[in-house]
Amino acid sequence: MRPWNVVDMKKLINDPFDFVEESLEGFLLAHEDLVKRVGRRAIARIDAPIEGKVGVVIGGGSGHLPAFMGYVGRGGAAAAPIGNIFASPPAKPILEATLAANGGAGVVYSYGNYAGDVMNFDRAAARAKTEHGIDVETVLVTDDVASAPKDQVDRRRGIAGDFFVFKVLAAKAETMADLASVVATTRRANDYTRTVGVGLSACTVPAHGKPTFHLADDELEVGLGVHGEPGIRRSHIEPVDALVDEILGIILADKDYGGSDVAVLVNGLGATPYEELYIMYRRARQVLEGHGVGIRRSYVGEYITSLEMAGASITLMQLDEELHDLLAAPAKCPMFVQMGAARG
Amino acid sequence: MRPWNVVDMKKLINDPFDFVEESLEGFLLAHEDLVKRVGRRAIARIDAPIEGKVGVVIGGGSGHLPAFMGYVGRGGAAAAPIGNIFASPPAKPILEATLAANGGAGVVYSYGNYAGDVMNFDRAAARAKTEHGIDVETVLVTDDVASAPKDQVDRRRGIAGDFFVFKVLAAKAETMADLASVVATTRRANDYTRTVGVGLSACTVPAHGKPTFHLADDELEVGLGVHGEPGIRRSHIEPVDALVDEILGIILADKDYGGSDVAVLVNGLGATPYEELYIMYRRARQVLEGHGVGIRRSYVGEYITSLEMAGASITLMQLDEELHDLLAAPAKCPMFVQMGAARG
Amino acid sequence: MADIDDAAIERMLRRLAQRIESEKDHLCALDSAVGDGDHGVSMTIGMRGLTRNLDELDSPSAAEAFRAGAEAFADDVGAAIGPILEEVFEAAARTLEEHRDLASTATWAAVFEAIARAAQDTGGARPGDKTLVDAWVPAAAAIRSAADAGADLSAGLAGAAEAAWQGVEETTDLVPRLGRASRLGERARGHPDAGATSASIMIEVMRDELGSPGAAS
Amino acid sequence: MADIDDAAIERMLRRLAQRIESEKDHLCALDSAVGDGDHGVSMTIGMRGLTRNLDELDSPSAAEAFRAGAEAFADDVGAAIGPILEEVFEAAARTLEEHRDLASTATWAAVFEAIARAAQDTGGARPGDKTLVDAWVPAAAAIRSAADAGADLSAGLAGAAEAAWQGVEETTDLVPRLGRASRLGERARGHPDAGATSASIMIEVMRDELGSPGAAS
Ligand SMILES: Nc1ncnc2c1ncn2[C@@H]1O[C@H](COP(=O)(O)OP(=O)(O)O)[C@@H](O)[C@H]1O
Ligand SMILES: Nc1ncnc2c1ncn2[C@@H]1O[C@H](COP(=O)(O)OP(=O)(O)O)[C@@H](O)[C@H]1O
Ligand SMILES: [Mg+2]
Ligand SMILES: [Mg+2]
Ligand SMILES: [Mg+2]
Ligand SMILES: [Mg+2]
Repeated sequence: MRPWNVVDMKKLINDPFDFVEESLEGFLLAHEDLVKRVGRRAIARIDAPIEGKVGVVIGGGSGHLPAFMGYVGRGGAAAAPIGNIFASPPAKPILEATLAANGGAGVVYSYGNYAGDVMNFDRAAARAKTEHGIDVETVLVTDDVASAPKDQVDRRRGIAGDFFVFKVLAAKAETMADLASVVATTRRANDYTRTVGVGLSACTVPAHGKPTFHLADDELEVGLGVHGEPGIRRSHIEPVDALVDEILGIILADKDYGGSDVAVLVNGLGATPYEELYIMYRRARQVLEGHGVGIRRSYVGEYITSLEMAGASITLMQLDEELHDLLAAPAKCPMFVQMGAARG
Repeated sequence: MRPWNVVDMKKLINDPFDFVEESLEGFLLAHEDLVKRVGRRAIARIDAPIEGKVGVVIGGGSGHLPAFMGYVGRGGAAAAPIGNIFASPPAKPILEATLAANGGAGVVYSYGNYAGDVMNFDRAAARAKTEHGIDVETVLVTDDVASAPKDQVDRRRGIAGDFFVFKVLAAKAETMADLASVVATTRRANDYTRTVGVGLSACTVPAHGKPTFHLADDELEVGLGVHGEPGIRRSHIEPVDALVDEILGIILADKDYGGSDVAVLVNGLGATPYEELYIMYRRARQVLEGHGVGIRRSYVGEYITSLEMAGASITLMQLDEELHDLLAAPAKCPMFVQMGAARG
Repeated sequence: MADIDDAAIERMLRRLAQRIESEKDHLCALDSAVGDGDHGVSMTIGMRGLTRNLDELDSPSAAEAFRAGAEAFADDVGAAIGPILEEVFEAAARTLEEHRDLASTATWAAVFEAIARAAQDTGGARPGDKTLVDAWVPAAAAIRSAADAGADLSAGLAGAAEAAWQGVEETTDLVPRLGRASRLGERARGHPDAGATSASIMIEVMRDELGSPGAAS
Repeated sequence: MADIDDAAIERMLRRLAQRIESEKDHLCALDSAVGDGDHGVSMTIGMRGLTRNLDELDSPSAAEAFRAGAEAFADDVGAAIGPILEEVFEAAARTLEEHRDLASTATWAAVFEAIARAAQDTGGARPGDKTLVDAWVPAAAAIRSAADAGADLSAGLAGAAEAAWQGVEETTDLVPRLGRASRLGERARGHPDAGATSASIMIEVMRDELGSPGAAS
């Protein structure tokens, strides 16, 4: 007998309850030059902690690679705790990551403002302070416009905007700035960032074995969350240009980027081909240029996924000179490599 | 009325017949610092042609991003023609790519040995010679062990091994080596490379609107080709460790890598989560180490996809010092960035 | 009244772990309707950790056995349910360090009250927010009344289980106010809460295993 | 015998483009059973290009009209079918540059023979390899016999179409030897060839539009 439920599961896995451990082991083996294990469910960059440097800890549930552990490394985060699939890590690995990241200049947590994450990261922060005397500051990512109305921005969750906020945060820490400046810049990055996504199909958490929600064969949902949280509108499949227009309409109504410089991210959720992401980018570029938005940096690809969900999102981050340079700074992480502008 | 057939299509597209053109436009806009258009369906790196340098042209059908156009750039190919989905490009864009790549030192074509590709690239090569006096050499990639028996290696098709062969080819050309040496080294790279894949689900060519083949909900196919070409064995879904053992068994029976240094590539076909690719890598590492194979470089991710197919493959390339250094050489392409060992 | 020793507590917790795992898919289905569909998975991970931790202990006391659950949920689970169940188990463990008479209804009334308080303190939920608090609060009230009325443990746990299931039923008409589920708003009405359901299963197992301990072994 | 002018050829080719597009899904389904399922798409792309190229020409000659097809398949299609159909259309164009009597059965016998030769030369297929050659070769033989026997174009094209469809039917039992389909080996037996089918559709449209040209306009 097979030890696992195969129904509805087109997966390359062993026992579903070993999914997180086995993928973590493979990840560590593949990237042993860049990262190391610092707890049962925590990793850090190979040279962490760095004395005098603000420690950057990012994290969240598994199932979102490259987020979160793919962004630990040079120019990336110092450490990341690893949760079960779509579930916040417990306080223990967060604390282990914190200790690994701590270079004596304080630690910044950044993650996507989900209830479970807030609970566990806050518990870890309290223990870091009381048990180890480490100052921890938290910057919640709240880019998902569809997740709460404008007057409740602090209830919004973080989705693909994580990538921009984390990148700015990590690059700022690399400058050896102090805790307060790192936090201030990162908060500004988050304030400047908005995302709206569209979901086309569900995904299956292996240990559960059934899709987490249902979308009919000809349905899509605008604003769908990365774990299937309900969005703004369900409808029949539509031409993607119309969807991009709608997505950008929602974003620009929430924050008018007209006249600003921005970075754009078209992020695929896992099963959507890169070709389709470029089709979206093409339309986004047309719309944004028509709206007087200046596109200074563009990212198109899979930056934060949801297992094998089909769908994509568009993220804008307003850029000032500092944010531009931090975003453009080099990085060498297991799943994100960027050469600096000097080599650009 | 919608201008397109939505049944069975969970896609972020407009008119399916505009798919290739629109994704190409988006790609060029997103990467205008790295690549330029040199024909209706051909692109080249921004600084091509480079005087005195062997011109590298890679290509094939669309639907495989990052292959092929994602690998044009510094340390990558000089130019790429772009075909319709899963269809060889016509001779015309191949010729346009050839002219853009030609720095007077000859041009190398490399692609995956599909009948249509061979026909069109050969026609272009003939025209390049007779109309423009350009010497063209061709290195076919033939890494797919499942596609023909050992005594018919030249009938084998190229799949994920494309990535290794292209990378070596491009890096060798960067050294300003002459045509004969570039060809010799690239042929050795191909001779040293073997891949076996496993498919879990089909994909849908947009203009067709229906999956190209059928696999039942609990079925997989070992050796399935990237366009759905039949493989070696169909069965129920199995634990992935058993599949990795089988895949490596097939590869090692075809070429015994025991005692050799190798590069490993675990490639996802599109819909398979990165976590699962790392689970496969973990097992591959165990098996290869048990077999006395020395793993010097590892790549885990989506390098050559098939739209939204679920599945993955494992590729091994034997490494000598030259191949190692060429594979490790830096690259800055739209969809592949690698820092050199010096910065490593 | 039958005797309840530390071994009976360990047995009860092992039985609970089996029962939760057998309800995995059901709990996921309940969470799918209201939340993100993973409650059965998270509970199973925690309960497997509990069993593993118990395996490593030699004749644990009742408090140690419950603490094995606290540690499992603390280390292995995460999500919202991890810290909440950590504190639920920890509250039981702490209470059983003070109250050593395992056959006394008052002991378990104190345990249930501590759990109900811990559940509220950890996640900030109040009765009516459509959470496991809606199972533990009425269950604690029921067993406290039974203890005050001098009822035996069997009757006390039976009343608690009944009150818990009643509480689950009442969550059906509620709209969640906290956590992931709150995003669903009105769409969540009409489905019982997953966490309240697993809490009631836990209380039911206590009733079956401790209320008539002879039957269990 | 009705008169066939250059305009009739253009009309026939435009009609062919419509007909192929309306058969897109059917041709894909045939190719799915044997090859990679894209034949209807590739043919539609080429035929759209043909129509676009015709739109840009002012009263093209018969040869120019066929050459518009050659250019469309050369520029837009790729795959194996692109160069093969490029040469098929080019063979027709070249033949019609020499044979100007568009109502003569002998003209079209020469066209068909040139096509059958070009199809074989370009892709290397021989009769029996389960390709479009298995439609063109018998069709060419049929219209040549008709021409030799002095039959009119209507009868000649009818015979060609019948022979082509007969050829398609015979591909059903064949195993492909070339191209992607050859990978399937025995699994491909039992399905007619997609390229032979689209070739027969082409011949059928010629029969309907040129064999009784009055009926078409
Ligand atoms: N803040 C909270 N306070 C108390 N209970 C909560 C809270 N948030 C969630 N719960 C309980 O947890 C259950 C969901 O648990 P689970 O699905 O395992 O975690 P998650 O909500 O992180 O996916 C809910 O049904 C509810 O009973
Ligand atoms: N080498 C060849 N010679 C002649 N005809 C061929 C050859 N290869 C393929 N064909 C024809 O092309 C058809 C398939 O065309 P299509 O699906 O459009 O191209 P591809 O084979 O590249 O997917 C086959 O059914 C066959 O009739
Ligand atoms: Mg094809
Ligand atoms: Mg993908
Ligand atoms: Mg849940
Ligand atoms: Mg085909």
